[in-house]
Amino acid sequence: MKGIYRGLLALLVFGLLAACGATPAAEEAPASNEATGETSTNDGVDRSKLSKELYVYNWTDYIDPTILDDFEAEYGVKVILDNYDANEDMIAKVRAGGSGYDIAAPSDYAVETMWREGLLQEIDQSLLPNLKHIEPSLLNKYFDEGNKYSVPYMYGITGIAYNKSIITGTPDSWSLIMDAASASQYKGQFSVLDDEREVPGAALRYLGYSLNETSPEAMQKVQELLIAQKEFVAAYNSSDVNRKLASGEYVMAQAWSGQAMQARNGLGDEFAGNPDIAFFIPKEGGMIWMDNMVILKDSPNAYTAHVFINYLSRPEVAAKNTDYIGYLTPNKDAIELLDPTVRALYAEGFAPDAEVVKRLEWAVRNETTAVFSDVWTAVKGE
Amino acid sequence: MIDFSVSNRTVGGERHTVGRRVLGAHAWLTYIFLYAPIVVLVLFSFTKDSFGVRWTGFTFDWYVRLFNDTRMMRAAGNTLWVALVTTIVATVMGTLMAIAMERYRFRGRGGLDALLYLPIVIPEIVMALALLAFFSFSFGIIESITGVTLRMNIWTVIMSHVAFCISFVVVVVRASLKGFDMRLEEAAADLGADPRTIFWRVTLPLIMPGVIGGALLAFTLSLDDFIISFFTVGPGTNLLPVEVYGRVKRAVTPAINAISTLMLVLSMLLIFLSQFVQRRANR
Amino acid sequence: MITTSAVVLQQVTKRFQQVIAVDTLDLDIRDGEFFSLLGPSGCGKTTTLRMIAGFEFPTTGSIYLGGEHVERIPAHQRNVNTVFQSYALFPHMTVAENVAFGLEMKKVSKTDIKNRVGEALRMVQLGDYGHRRPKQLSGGQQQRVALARALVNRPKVLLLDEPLGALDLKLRKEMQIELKRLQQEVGITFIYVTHDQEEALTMSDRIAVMSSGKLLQVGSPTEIYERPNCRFVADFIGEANFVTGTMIDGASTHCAVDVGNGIILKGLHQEPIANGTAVTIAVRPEKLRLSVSPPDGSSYYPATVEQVVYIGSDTRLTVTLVGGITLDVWEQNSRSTLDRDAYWQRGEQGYVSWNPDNALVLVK
Amino acid sequence: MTTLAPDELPIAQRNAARRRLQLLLAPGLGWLVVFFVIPLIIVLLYSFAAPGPTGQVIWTFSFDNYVTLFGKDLYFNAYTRSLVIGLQTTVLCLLIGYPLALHVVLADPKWRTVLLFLVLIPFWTNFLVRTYAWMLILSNNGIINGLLELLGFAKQLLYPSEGAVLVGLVYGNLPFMVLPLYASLSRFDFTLLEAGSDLGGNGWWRFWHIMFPLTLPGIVAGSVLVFIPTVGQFVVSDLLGGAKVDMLGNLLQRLFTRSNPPNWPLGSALALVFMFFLTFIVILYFRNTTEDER
Repeated sequence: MKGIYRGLLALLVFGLLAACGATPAAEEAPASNEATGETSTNDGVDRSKLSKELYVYNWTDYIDPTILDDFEAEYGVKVILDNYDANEDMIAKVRAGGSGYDIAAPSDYAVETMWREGLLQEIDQSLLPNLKHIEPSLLNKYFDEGNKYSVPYMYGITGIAYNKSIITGTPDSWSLIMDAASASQYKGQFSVLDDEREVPGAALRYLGYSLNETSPEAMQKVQELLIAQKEFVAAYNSSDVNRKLASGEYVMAQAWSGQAMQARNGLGDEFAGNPDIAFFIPKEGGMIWMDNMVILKDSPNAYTAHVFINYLSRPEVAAKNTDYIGYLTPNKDAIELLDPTVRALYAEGFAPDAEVVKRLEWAVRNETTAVFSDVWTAVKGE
Repeated sequence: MIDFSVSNRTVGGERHTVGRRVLGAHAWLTYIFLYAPIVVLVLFSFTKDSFGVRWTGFTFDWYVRLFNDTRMMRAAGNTLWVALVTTIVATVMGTLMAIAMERYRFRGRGGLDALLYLPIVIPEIVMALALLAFFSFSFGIIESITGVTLRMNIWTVIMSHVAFCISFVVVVVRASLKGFDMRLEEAAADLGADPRTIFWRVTLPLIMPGVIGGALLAFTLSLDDFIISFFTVGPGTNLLPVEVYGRVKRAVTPAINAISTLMLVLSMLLIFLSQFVQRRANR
Repeated sequence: MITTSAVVLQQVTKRFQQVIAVDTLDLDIRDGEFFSLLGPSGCGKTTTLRMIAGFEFPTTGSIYLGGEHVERIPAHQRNVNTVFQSYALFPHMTVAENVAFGLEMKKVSKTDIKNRVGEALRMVQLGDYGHRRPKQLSGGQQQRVALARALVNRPKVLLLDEPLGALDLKLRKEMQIELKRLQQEVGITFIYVTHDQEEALTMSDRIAVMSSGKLLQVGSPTEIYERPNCRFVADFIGEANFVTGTMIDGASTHCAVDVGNGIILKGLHQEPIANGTAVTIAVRPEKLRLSVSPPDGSSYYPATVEQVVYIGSDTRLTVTLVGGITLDVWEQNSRSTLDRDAYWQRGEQGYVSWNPDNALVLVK
Repeated sequence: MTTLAPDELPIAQRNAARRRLQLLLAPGLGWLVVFFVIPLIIVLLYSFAAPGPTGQVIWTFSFDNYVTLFGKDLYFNAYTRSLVIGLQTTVLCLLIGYPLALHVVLADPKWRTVLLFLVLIPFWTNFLVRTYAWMLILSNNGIINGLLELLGFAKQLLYPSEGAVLVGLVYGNLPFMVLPLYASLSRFDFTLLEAGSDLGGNGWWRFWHIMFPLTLPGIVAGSVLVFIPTVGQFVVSDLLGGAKVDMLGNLLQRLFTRSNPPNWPLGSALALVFMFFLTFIVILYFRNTTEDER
């Protein structure tokens, strides 16, 4: 009787799995690409050197899925995509070794961490002709001078998104969320990022320091400021700020430019945008950051990875991707191909102009900035 | 912990008192509390509103979309598979261990007792990163010895899930062994049953409620585990909690409600069937 | 009469850590007899039974079942069956499944099982209860199921561990008769563990009295009652008057004991006892007589009536001899109501007497 | 039948028992040693190591992490705060779960299993999604506020708040309380209550002096099972508390994977102190109850 019981249970589950159309193990290999007779075409890609699969480790919802289909259609390489939500999660897995991924998308400082730890392969720029489309001012940054390891993928800036129908006038300062008088007025209706580097960073700029200031006096002031602010904040939120701004739950928020863009424009067919959402970089200054494509050291498919990165850097592909994601493309030739509404928003402050660029700062994250952890823990523990 | 076979009982004089009514009302309120979010979740898997926060009309769209979402469906399939294998392996091992712990006195039993509680008290993130370090470490050793390169995959997740589920099974099965009348086993031996027959015909049927309880707990824990799954899964194997976690970060759409509703229905079917079959087998 | 032995225990000792539960026990239980192990709780009788069943193995010594060495054979390979005190019926099986269990283990064919289970249930008068669960039966019915479950296997020996302990008095009496009837009907050796001396006396062919792990006496109920070999047995079974004293004439079987205050009591003993040995005289209260005038022929002692309890069939008197020796005297109310001896009042004087053959002189 | 020489037998017997014990223990124990003990030893080693400049682990041996842990108010605050929230959750679960378990135990046996499953079923859905459903219920434009408006009351700010966190935690842990309580109550002999009323005790007295002490093992088991995951979780406080309520789980998550750079050694030390503390309590409790039962 035991046997019948077990058998039936197993049968049911297998039935369910079959009904879901799922296979228990990882996906099967895609159709072979051996059929492609020509070994090379005029795009300079040697198709015989391509692998059948490419494992990409990217931020959640950080690529237009149709691009992967297009890439497979063009090169016969199936892209298998997994997602992470923090650089540190990704680095932990990569650092452990044998992660199995070919490509990852670390942020600026994380690129430096990774190459210094020997987790990355040097990039062969000869395989990346589309590098010429990248905005020169976004190359050769502190974390990877000469772009030996990384290719800019998307970048963003951190400022304040707000609802014009409620906050009138033209706010231009962090005081909107940092000053007690202003914050108390919108008590429970605004959020700041849940990020131990972004929030103290904004506070530092508001207090007139550099984002990367770590002196005890500055930290003390930041801590006091943020603890005072805490009672007015609805939430520390880095995730669905876009939706909550769009739905009106928040009237303002410290936000990444892409989140603000999504709040304004909507996100695919998942939610509609709110035309009252505006975004600005406060006059005291804000943060700029960039996510980059890198090839992992133990990637067996480095050639295919180069082809994929080069593909993403095609202006038309970058433009399509940017329209989908809502962050800023470092691909200067893609900008004119963007959706006109997006371009209009760029002009409205969702992208930095020459003036704004001057007050943007890259955030260093290394052992000297470990003090931010303590500040944040103190604020959270209050 | 779960003892489904309780004998009938009447409480003299307590049957229809005010106390019983208060208890009944309390139970109703608690069940409402338990089901309010579930009702909301199921209801909003049929709403036309794409924010998934308002009722703007009935639609099956999200389910259609879900069935076309191969990524999500595959994640659901993988998750069920992991939960099922984990449940079976952890329940078998946990039950055996529970019997050993309850029936034998041996050196190191106290230490083992403590060890068995550790997976229950360990914060998930710590266990996840410990396992990540362990796999990376042991794969390194295996590679240096045999030259075979191993990678994390769906089986590393299952191994990890089993490791934290065993303890829960042991705790539950031990509870059911505590009330066990040892004379019943002696009676079976007396009637000519060898130790193996005693186990299958007497001991196991009698502790079955505990074993099923442990299995249900293991199934629930595995199905819902996110952190350990994230760090121990290999490339290309998607798991539902990981996928859902990523997606809700951006937006909770009715499609997420829809997959949750489906998983709920599937799990209930599974439980219903197992109960049905068990009752059949008991008859 | 020549009989074969069903169970033999030779020098069996069982030690649990520091505690000796059974101490160098020798027993020879004959085929077909109803044998009781009697003793207070903790005397080792249940441990002895469990060793015969195979649940415990002796620390030293041998056990033979039907002539074969079995002390290291586990329970499931022995052809004995047990009826447990708590019945130990399988709650997840029906009555019929419970009874069929042993036969299934022996791989008896399905039809045979069916027939034999039906027969066994009829024998214990539960023919219609096969489909029920044990929990749906009364205590007495559960007891019968346990019996049927054991008997259906036709064991060489049936072991019963205080099987009637959980039943109320009336049911107990009924079941005692029932058990005896069954035993005679099936002719199987019964080894019956009990702490109830009356139960043992009623049912047994022979009784073994145990105390603190040791065997004190084995014999028929009459032997045990009439000729206890030590003070413990005399005291545990039935009631007795005990008078301690010193042997003064121990050479013959009818001897004399000085119990102090110049009183010499006559008693019986089997073997010579050296003079000066401290001994106890045991006399059952029903063997004593109290009369108004000194009786003829036997020795008698003047006594004062201290207490009179009339209980219908008997009158139970407590009397004191000169020097403070107190004795219980049970007078059967069988005499004419006109007999003066039948009506005693507190404080009256009389004469106690007994047949010296009924006064046992015990050394232990 | 085979017989062996008596003097050989105790050893053979002991060996058979030992073999059976090994057979029972080996698979589970082996699994736990490989997939739990060894990883745990790695964590232990981490706790004596030092954090690298980019979040690696630098192998040294020092007690620095433990000194930091006990030396800074910072971590102590986080500790006590999450202990307080954990206790609040546990007490609330007990207050809600005990009467519910009692109701299930006293119910018609036909319905008992169904009633128990009704407690479990909500947990077959994704925890995160369930928590999101609470956000829908509690949010400004949510169901409760909708009802309040409909009835003519003012909207209340229900979420994010500490109250919402408590609701979510109680919700998420209630079955862990109800199941052991149910097991305990189903073994409780209710005739004892009648005996209690014979002795003249009123309802409360009978509960407090008879039922409560006899179901204490269930109460403690449930409390441990609720308390541990409550203190260790981070999702509920992030979602329903607006990430403003820092639980031990949040702190660990930050130390391990959100800080720049992460500090695995300190996180390991924090986790181990926590585990040591809890295991100590759990063992103490379970040892006492097992002794009582024997």
